[in-house]
Parts: sequence; C-alpha cells; structure tokens
Amino acid sequence: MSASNKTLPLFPEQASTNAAMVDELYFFLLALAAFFTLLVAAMVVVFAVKYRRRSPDDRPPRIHGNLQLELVWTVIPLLLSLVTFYWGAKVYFELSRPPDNTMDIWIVGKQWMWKAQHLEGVREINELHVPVGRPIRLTLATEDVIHSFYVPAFRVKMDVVPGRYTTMWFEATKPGRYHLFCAEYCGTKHSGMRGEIVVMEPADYQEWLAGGPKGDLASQGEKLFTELACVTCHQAGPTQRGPALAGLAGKPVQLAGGGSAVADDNYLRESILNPTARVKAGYDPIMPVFQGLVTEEALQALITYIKALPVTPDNVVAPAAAPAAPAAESKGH
Amino acid sequence: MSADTVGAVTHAGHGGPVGTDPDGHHDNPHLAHHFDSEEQQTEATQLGMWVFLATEIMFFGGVLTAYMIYRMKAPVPFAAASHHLDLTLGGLNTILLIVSSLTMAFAVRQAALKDRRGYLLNLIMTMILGTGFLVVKYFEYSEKFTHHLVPGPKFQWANLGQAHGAEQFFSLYFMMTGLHAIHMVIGLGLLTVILIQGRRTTFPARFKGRVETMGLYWHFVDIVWIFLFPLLYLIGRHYHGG
Amino acid sequence: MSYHAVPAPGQKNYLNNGYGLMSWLLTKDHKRIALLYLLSITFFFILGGIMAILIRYELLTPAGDLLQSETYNKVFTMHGILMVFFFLIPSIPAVLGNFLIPIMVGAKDLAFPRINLLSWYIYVVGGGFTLWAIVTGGVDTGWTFYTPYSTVYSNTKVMAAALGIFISGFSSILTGLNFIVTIHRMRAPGLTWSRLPLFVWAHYATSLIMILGTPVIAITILLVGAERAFGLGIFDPKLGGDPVLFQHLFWFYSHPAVYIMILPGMGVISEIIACFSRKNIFGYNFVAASSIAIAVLGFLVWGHHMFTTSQSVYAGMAFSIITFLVGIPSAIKTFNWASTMYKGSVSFETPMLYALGFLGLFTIGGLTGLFLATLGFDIHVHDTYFIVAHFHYIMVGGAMMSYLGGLHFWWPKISGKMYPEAWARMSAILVFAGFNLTFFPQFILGYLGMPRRYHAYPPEFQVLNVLSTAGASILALGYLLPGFYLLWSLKYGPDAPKNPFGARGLEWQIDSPPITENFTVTPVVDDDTFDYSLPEKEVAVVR
Amino acid sequence: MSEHIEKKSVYFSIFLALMVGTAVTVYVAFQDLGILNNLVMLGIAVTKATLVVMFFMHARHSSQLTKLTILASVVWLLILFTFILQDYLTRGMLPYPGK
Ligand code: HEA
Ligand code: HEA
Ligand code: HEC
Ligand code: CUA
Ligand SMILES: [Cu+2]
Repeated sequence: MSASNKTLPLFPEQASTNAAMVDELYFFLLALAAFFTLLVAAMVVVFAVKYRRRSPDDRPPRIHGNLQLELVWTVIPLLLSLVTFYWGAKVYFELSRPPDNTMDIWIVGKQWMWKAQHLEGVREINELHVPVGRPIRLTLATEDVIHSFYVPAFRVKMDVVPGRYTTMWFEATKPGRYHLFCAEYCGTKHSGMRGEIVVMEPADYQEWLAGGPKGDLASQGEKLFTELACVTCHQAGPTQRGPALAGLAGKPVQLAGGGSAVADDNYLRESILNPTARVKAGYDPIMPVFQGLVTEEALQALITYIKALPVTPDNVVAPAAAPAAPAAESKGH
Repeated sequence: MSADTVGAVTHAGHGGPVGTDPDGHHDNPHLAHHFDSEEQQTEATQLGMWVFLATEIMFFGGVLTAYMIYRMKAPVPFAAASHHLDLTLGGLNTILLIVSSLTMAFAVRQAALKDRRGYLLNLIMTMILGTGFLVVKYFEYSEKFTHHLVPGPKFQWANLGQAHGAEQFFSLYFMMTGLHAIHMVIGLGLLTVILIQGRRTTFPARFKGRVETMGLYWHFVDIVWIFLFPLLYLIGRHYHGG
Repeated sequence: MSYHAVPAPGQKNYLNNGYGLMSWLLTKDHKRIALLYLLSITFFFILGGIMAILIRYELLTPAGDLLQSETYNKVFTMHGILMVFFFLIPSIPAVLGNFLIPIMVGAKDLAFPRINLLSWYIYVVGGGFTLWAIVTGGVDTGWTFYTPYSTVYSNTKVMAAALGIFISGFSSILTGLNFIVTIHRMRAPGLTWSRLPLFVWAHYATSLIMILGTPVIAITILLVGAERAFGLGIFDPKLGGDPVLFQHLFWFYSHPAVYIMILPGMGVISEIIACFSRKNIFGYNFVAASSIAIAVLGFLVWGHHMFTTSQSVYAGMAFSIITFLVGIPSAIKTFNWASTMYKGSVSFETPMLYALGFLGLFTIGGLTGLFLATLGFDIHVHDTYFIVAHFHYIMVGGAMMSYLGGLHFWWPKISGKMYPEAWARMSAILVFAGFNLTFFPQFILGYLGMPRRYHAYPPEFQVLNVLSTAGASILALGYLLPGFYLLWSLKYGPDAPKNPFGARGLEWQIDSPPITENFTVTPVVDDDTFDYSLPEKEVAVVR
Repeated sequence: MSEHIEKKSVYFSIFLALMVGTAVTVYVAFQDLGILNNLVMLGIAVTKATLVVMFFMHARHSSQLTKLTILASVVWLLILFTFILQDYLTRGMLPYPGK
C-alpha cells in the first residue's frame, strides 16, 4: 500500500507535480483558519473572563456598535477572501489545463470497476500503469451512472458523467502504488470501486507495455470504421454522403440552423452516437443513430482512429483547415 | 438605531386604535380573532397570495430552465417535435384563457361593486372557459396518445436521428402543460368555492378580498400559458428542418 | 421585580386551555402547533441519530462487516434525508419560530393559523411517506438524489422518499409564507424594523429562502419522479439529458437550504448572547442586514458543490468568488456576537454555554467552508470526509447547538417549568467534547483522501475512524440527557417565572406559559422595551 | 389592497391588447427573422404578462410591498436562468472536454 503505514497518518503522500501546489494552498488555508479561530476564541475567552457577572444587579451601559470596527471586520476578511480566491483559482486552472505534450489514456467507469485503455492497445481493469515524469491525460467516460476518478496522492479528481467525456491530467513524480478511489456515490459497491495507480520508471513502463497485445487502438478503430459501414458515407467515392473526417478533430464546425462547435472529443462522440442533434451545415441529417450500437470501448477506438486519419490534399475537411495534423493525437507512439 | 432616528411605524398594518379593545375581542363576525381590523386581514391575505405566486413562479421556473437548456442543446429535433403540436388547438386555448382572464377581472370588479348578478355571471363564464380549456387539452393529449408521441416505450418518431430530442421535447411538453393543467383544475376548485359562497354573501370587505385573491391565482395561471404557448408551439415554426 | 412573579397556579394558559387529543390535533394556536412540531422533529432526530450510530459502528472496522453495503447505503441516505429535511430544516423555524414569532411581534397568532396547522399535517404526511419508504425497503441514493442513479439505476424506494420530501417541501413553503406575512403585517405599534428582535430578522431571511428556493426542489423532485415513474426523458443521458442539470437544480435549492438551517440558529444566538451578557447586540443593524445578505447572496453560490462535475471552469470561478463573498456577512455576525460580550455582564447558564460552543464550532465549520470554496483545494477534498466534517461542524456544531441553546432558553416560557441547571450544563459540555472528538478526525481523514459514502475503507484510515466512533458515542450520551431531564422537569421542575433570565422582549413580559391569545391588549413598544441597560420596561400586555 | 375600481373600458382595452399580441406572436412565428424571432415572441409574452399583472391583477394600485414581491420573484427567476446559463454558455471555452 502506498500511504504510510503509520498508525495515525496525518498527511497524505505527495506523488504528483500538482500535489505540492495543492498542499501549499492547504497550509495557507490552515494558517488563515487557525488565525481566525484563535482570534474568535481569544475574544470569547477574554471577554467571558474579564466581564463575567459579578453581581446579579450588574447593568452595563449600552453600546450601539462601532462603525470603524464593522468596517475593519468587513474589509479584512474581504481582502483575505479575494487573495484566497485568486490562489485557489490559479491552482484550479493548473489542474484543469493539461500541458501540450500529454500521453493520452482512455478510462471507462462502470458499476463498479475502472477500465483503462492505452493507445498502444493494452487494456487493464482497476489498475492503471503510467510512467513517472510524463504528463498523462485521461479521457473519462462511464457506461452507467456518475463516478469520480480520484487519486488522493496526486490531489486530482474528476467526475465521469454519462453522455459525454471529461478529462483530467497529472504527472506522477514518484514510482509506487497509489490508491484510486471512486469518489462519487454510484450504488451498492461504490466503496468497492477502488483500484491502484502503478507509477513506473519509463523503461519499466515500456517493458510492461510490450507485454500487452499487438494492434494499437487506432487500427482497431479502422476495423470498426469498416465493420460499422461508416466508410460508405465517409470515404471519397460514389456512396459518400457525409463529410470527410480527416483533420476534423479540433477544428470549428459550422452547424445547420446557425451556430458552430469545436470538433473536440465530445463533438465527435455526439456526432457518432446521436448525429442529428447537431447537424453539420450543408449536409442532410441522414446519418443513423449509433447510440446503443457501439460500446464505449468501440467509441474510443473510432474516435482515436478519426483523430489519427492522415490529412491528404483530397480529403481535407474544410478549405481553411491547417495542413498540420493534430500533433498529440496522431498515432504512432 | 436610536428611537428618534427611526420614523413612525412603517407600513405595518396594525389596524384599529390601540386599546379600544379591552377584552381582546371584537364584534365583527367576519374577522378572525387574531387580526385587529378587516383591512389588516385582507391585506395579509393578498400579500399571502402574492408571496405564494412567487413560489409558483420559481416552481415553473425549474422546468422552464430545463426546457431552455435542452432546447439550446438540440434545437433541430425540438423544432421538429414542436411542429407536431396542434397550433389551432393551442391557439384556441390561448384565446379561451385570455377571455377567461377578462371575465375573471370583471367578476372581481362586480364583486367590489356588490353586484351579485354580474359577479356570478362573470364567474360562471370564467369557469366555463376554464373547463373548455381542459376539454381542448384533453383532445390534444389523446391525439398525442394515438400518434405515439407520448414518451416512454411506445414513443415513435420517424426520423430516428431526432427521436431522442423529440422524445425529450414531448417529455417536457407533458410536464409543463400537465402542471399547468393541474393548476387549472385547482383554480376551478377555488372558483367553485367562491361561486357557492357568492350566492348568499353580502359582499363584506373580507369576501371581496377573497374574490380578488382567487382572481390573482387565476390570472397567474393565464400568465403561465402566455409563456407556454409561444415556447412550446411557436418557436422554430418557420424553420423547416426535418 | 415583576419578572420574578410566578403566575398563580391553575390559571388558564395555552397548555391547559382544553384537553384531549382533538384539542391538540385541531388546534390553530401557534404555540400548540409548535409543540406538535417539537414532538415530530424529535422523533425524526432520534431516528436519524440511530442511523448515525449505525454508520459510526459500521466504520469502526475497515472491512465493512456490521452492515451489508446495500444496507449501509440506505442507512446514510436515510440519515441525511431525515436529519436535513425532517429535522434540521423545520427544527428552529417550526418549533421556536412558530412559538415565538407571533409573540415577539406582539400578535395573537400567525397571519394564517389554519395554514399553520395545515403545514404541520403536510409535514406529517411527508414524513409518513418517508417512513413508509424506510419500512418497505429504504432508499440508497444519498440525500442528493443524483441522476441517473436515482432515476434509472437504483432499485430502492426512491419514489416514496422523493414524494415525502416533495410533500414536506410545501410545509416549509407555507411556514415561510406565514412568517413573511406575519412579520410584515402583524407587528405591534411601535415595533419598527429597526427594533425587531434579531430572531425575527433571521426568520424573515429564512422565510425568503423557503419561499424562493423550495419550489425549485419541488419541481426537480417531480421531474425525477416523472422520469422514474413514467419514463419521461428529462435527465436521462440516453435521450440527451444532462445529469449535471439535475445538480444545478438540486443545489439551487439545497445550497440556500443550508442557510435555512443556520440562519434561525444565528437568530437564536443573537438573543442568547445579548441576554447573558446583559447587553444589546453589538452592531444591531449589521447583524440584521447580514441575515438578509446571507439569504440573497446564498442563492448565487450553489455551483460550489459542482467543481468537479464538469461544470465549466468559468462557472466554477464565478461560483467560487461569490461563495467567498457570502462568508463576509457570517464574519460580520461572528465578530459582532463576540463583541457583544465586551464590557457586558456575562453569566454562564446553559443557553450561554451552547451559544459559546456555537461560536467556536461555527467558526471552524464556516472557515473550512471557505477551504472548500477555494477551487484548487476543493478538487482534492470534494466528496471526502473533509466535506462530512465541514457540514457536521456547521449543522451539528452550529445549528444543532443553537437549537439546543434556544430550546433551553425558551423552555421555561414554553413549558412553564425550569430545567435542572446542573444537568443541563453537564450535557452541554458532553455534547461539545463528544462533538469535537467525532468530527475533528474526519477533517484529517478527508485530507488523507477517504471518500465519503464508503462502507469499507483501506486499513490505514482505521485509527481516525475509531476516534470518531468513540466521539459519537459520547455525543449520543450528551443528546440523551436533555431528553430525560427536560421531560423530568415537566413534572418535577419548579414553576418558571415570567422572565427567569432577565431578558428583554415581549415574550418575557407575558406569563410562562402564555395564555392562548398571548396578549389581552395589543402591546405598544418603544426602544426602551428592548434595552438591556435600563430596568425592564413594562409594556401593557395583559390587563 | 385598494378599493380602486377600474373602468370597464380599461379591461376591454387590455383584453384587446392581449388578443392582438397573441395574433402578432403567431404571425411572427412564421416569418424568418433569424434570432429576432424568439426575441420578439418572448418580448410580446413578457408584455402580455405585464399587462395582466398590472391591470387584471391590479398591481398598478397595489402597495409597494406587493410590487416588491413581484419584482423579487422575477429577479429570482432570472437568477435561476442566468446562473445556470453561465455554466452552459461557457462550457467548451477551454478546449478540454468537460471543462
Ligand atoms: C447549515 C449548513 C451549512 C452552512 C451554514 C454552510 C456554510 C458554508 N459552506 Fe457548506 N455545506 C453544507 C452545509 C453548510 N455549509 C453541507 C450539508 C454540505 C455538503 C452537501 C453534500 O454534498 O452532501 C456543504 C458543502 C459545502 C461545499 C461543497 C464542497 C464539496 O462538496 O466539494 C462548499 C464549497 O464551497 C461549502 C462552502 C460553505 C461556505 C463558504 C459557507 C459559509 O456560509 C460559511 C461562512 C462562515 C464563516 C466564514 C465563519 C465565520 C467567519 C469568521 C470567523 C471570520 C473570518 C472570515 C473570513 C476570513 C472570510 N460547503
Ligand atoms: C442535521 C443534520 C445532521 C445531523 C444532526 C447529523 C448528526 C450526525 N451525523 Fe451526519 N450527516 C448528515 C447530516 C447530519 N448528521 C448529512 C446530510 C449527511 C450526508 C448523507 C449523504 O451522504 O447522503 C451525513 C452523513 C454522515 C456521515 C457520513 C456517512 C458516509 O458518507 O458514509 C457520518 C459518519 O460519521 C455521520 C455521522 C453523524 C453523527 C455521528 C451524528 C451525531 O451528531 C448524531 C448524534 C445523535 C444521536 C446519536 C441521537 C441522540 C440519541 C438518542 C436520541 C438515543 C438513541 C440513540 C442510540 C441508539 C445511541 N453523518
Ligand atoms: C448514411 C450515411 C452515414 C453513415 C453510415 C455514417 N455517417 Fe457519419 N455523417 C453522415 C452525414 C450526412 C454527416 C453530416 C451531417 C451531420 O453532422 O449529422 C455525418 C457526420 C459525421 C461526423 C461529424 C463530422 C463533422 O464534420 O461534423 C462524424 C464524426 C461522423 N459522421 C462519424 C461517423 C462514424 C464513426 C460512422 C460509423 C460508425 C458514421 N459516421 C456513419 C453520414 C453517415
Ligand atoms: Cu463509482 Cu462510486
Ligand atoms: Cu453549499
């Protein structure tokens, strides 16, 4: 077990770049709280002792209040609050914004287990192997209810919400095994929906990966793309009735009926599962609904494949599309 | 906050002169024992109704929010589904309700003038119009049943791609109009009470106040429909997608 | 002095004005209705408390061996539902508020006595549904009813429990409506807004929330129910529904609802501290206005429960900063309370002990609330025991303490009997000690990362859990005692004088217990009526 | 509470305005005005509601307190709308799914 074996632990292990940041904030908050708690306690104790009732007939004079004091204890907490807010927001932004060079992993939660899918094709359950010192981005989905992916040693947590993808990221700093908890109540075995994050040295990680099956995720997606007959409509040819998909990822899309959207993972997801909710401008809403027909895993493969499609001059999505394929998402690791 | 800086008593309604009431009882049979005056009582009742209407606004507000968000997320299926509502029936109902609001306003007015005949006539008109609304609604609903537009396992929608959005639209449609209809039924019940009481009243202030209070409720239900009609039946009519 | 006068025995009062079940069940007297509420919320508190004990004993060991996980989930769900909706929300408003507000404003009753009785019946029916849900199998959704678990996946009695909460919501709305109209329309001559007891101000603010917030939970629960019962698709992601929208609607009410739970308590504390310091509250205007500020700002912060739920980052920031702002009025109140003791004449009867306990625990609970409002910090501790500790510090350490304080403070008025002071002090101290032992370790557990709603946990968390369980046992004892000695005092306690604590305010000028009409003439008050620095000013209230 | 009695003609004019408003709304619904469509329709609905509140419900002659109550309920409704919208409208402003 990762967390210390002390009988009375008081502080969690720090094992990610974020952890230190969050802990600093924690100490600041503790200091702030200690200060105000002691202040209030001191006021109460001092006044209680000093002005205790000495005779039943005490009748102290009336004091209406004091405007200066009121201002003091309005303004000082206000300023401190603003500082705290700013600090908290900064950390939050860091936690929310993955760096550019992340390694991507797909996660699916279901009652009551975690499934991880590496782009290289390896799959695991209730365990997640990652290399140390490399920012990892997780794209999370759920098959049923809301779950929450929580790694205390990394100080990160993100809910997994049905109907769409959410993301989170971390960079582990110490090899070891760390708790993975489901933090959002999800039914009977919520407390059993636990696992472990195994942080390894990069070389060990490569070795571990190599022990997995052959065939990366994008090529699995390619197979599905044919099996599910996506090709009929999405490949240049006589039957093409839908837009070309290469280079689509990350680009803005004009929608029928006005408005636009960015083709992120969630857009791709919706476009496949429930395509006519938002229809691309210039196309008829004829694409069939795939909700219920593709599993979360298949969807991961399809999206990975679409994002990895090579951009060639004749299948570019829009004239404006930049020639460069989306860097991080392209296959071949 | 010393005593002098504070002006006279604010608008608190403490009716009659103080102390004129040595036994703590009053002779007015229309006055509940804990009020000092009829005026205070009427004011309290009406304030109570307005406050209650504030809760009603928030109540409908919740489902309106859901409607707004989902409509934003899936405008096309929602517009398509909205085309399946019967504009004629919806329009007819709108007119019925507006007229009933007019007659209700007159009922209140005639009660204030102590014109029993006018009061009863207008009240009955209001109730007939309200019932008419519900009858029309009944036909609208049953039409939805026969066309499999009721959400659930029997729901059918030709364009599969939009089936989900459409089902969601009809879920919200039934929720919103259903709640509205329940409010209509409650309103009719309340009107029945003041109809019966109106047959033999002498129109004391308390009764007039009660009629006005019931009127407030009825008008509120009308206002809800004033919003539901365009939101459900009209938005996106001009758009011919799907 | 007149306030030592004990009413002649056998005199008519609200308690002996009519006997028999019907004289209670059909009463329109706000004081009797308050007692009806007192009985029913105590019942639900005991039930909720038994659930709490089950939770704590289950968590004694890491393995989860006392209860099955299904059972455990039902137990904490019912604990949350009972404690929040059937105990704490109605506690101070429906018992003390109901009893005192008409008296404090110099009225004979609330504006709508019949509606008042109706609201108790509604509460009972709502409670009945909830009990029925428990008896026929229980609910396991957590008190937050998050979709889609509650609409699609849970196969427990969600409908019955939701219906219970839906129904009891109307009770809360009607109570709030009654208070608002009463406070606006029924104040005695001379009772201006700037003289209004702070208890009444606090209830005014509470009522605003009840009125404007409760309908939203009602409709939300209705939507969940419709989805579950008729298969309507509103939050169901399969139809494009958004579970996060449910959370928005739920917290639109449930965050303001936490202020429904604390504001009345703040009102109680204002009265108690003033009385036992023999000083009018320091900065009355600020304390009064901050109640309203809390009520209003409290509606703008609900998204702080959703920082990790994929709400947009920008929405998170907006909610975070407003959450910090809503802490300011609480800070103002806290410092004004403490300053009230300055140059006062402080004595330490039981209500004051509770009030001082409140000050400390509310401060800790409130400040840890600010921790949670801090975005970067909340990500780590959201849905861990840190949250559990935060809200118990406020709800048990704050609201519950103020409720007990208020109950002791006005017990002589309500029952006409004095409670045994020594016992009461002892139990106040037990509660304080037991409370801290129960919930302080949970802060540490939370930061260590122990998720809430866990029926089994990794073994390294055990020691802290054992401490917590030990504390809960002491706490239970502390709560048991008042049950006994308050009942005992009904029969054996000495008769209470009109004003046993030398307090100011109209309620202390009438008999203990009051007559059914409260006043025989409408009282006329002025500033001196409430002034602690002057000898008590008699207002003509009874002839 | 006022003993103010409106003239019949006032009620009839309001009624007329409501009917005309309804007719205009239906007419507008079938014109393509882009985003204006919804704005006009909702604008008319708000106007109609205001007329009903002011005249049929006598808010015009009611106490300040009643007016305050009405105002508060509208403001709170807007709080509900805008604070939920501010989440939905700012979603996707950071280019990471679910942020
Ligand atoms: C009575 C109930 C009550 C009250 C009054 C409060 C008050 C506050 N709460 Fe709490 N809260 C709950 C009950 C309550 N809460 C519950 C039940 C939950 C969990 C729900 C669930 O998920 O099941 C919760 C959860 C909760 C969360 C969500 C955490 C999460 O799930 O991740 C947050 C986040 O911001 C929060 C913040 C606050 C804040 C800032 C206050 C503020 O109002 C506190 C203000 C008080 C003070 C600030 C102290 C006094 C001030 C001073 C001594 C001066 C110094 C002050 C400054 C420097 C500003 N609370
Ligand atoms: C008013 C609100 C309130 C109150 C008073 C309490 C009181 C207590 N609560 Fe609770 N609690 C909540 C509101 C409240 N709680 C909520 C909203 C949740 C979240 C639920 C959810 O996640 O959905 C929660 C969750 C919660 C948990 C977390 C469960 C989990 O996440 O897995 C725990 C764990 O320790 C706990 C403990 C306690 C304890 C020990 C008390 C003690 O203070 C109780 C002590 C009282 C008594 C023991 C009763 C008095 C005794 C008698 C009358 C005699 C009979 C008793 C015996 C058999 C001994 N509560
Ligand atoms: C019947 C033809 C058809 C089939 C089969 C089909 N699509 Fe489509 N698809 C379309 C059309 C037409 C559009 C454009 C209209 C729209 O957005 O719905 C589209 C749009 C899309 C988009 C959004 C593209 C954009 O630029 O916005 C994606 C992604 C997509 N399809 C993926 C797939 C996948 C993956 C499959 C197979 C599992 C598939 N499609 C099967 C016709 C089809
Ligand atoms: Cu999955 Cu909790
Ligand atoms: Cu909150």
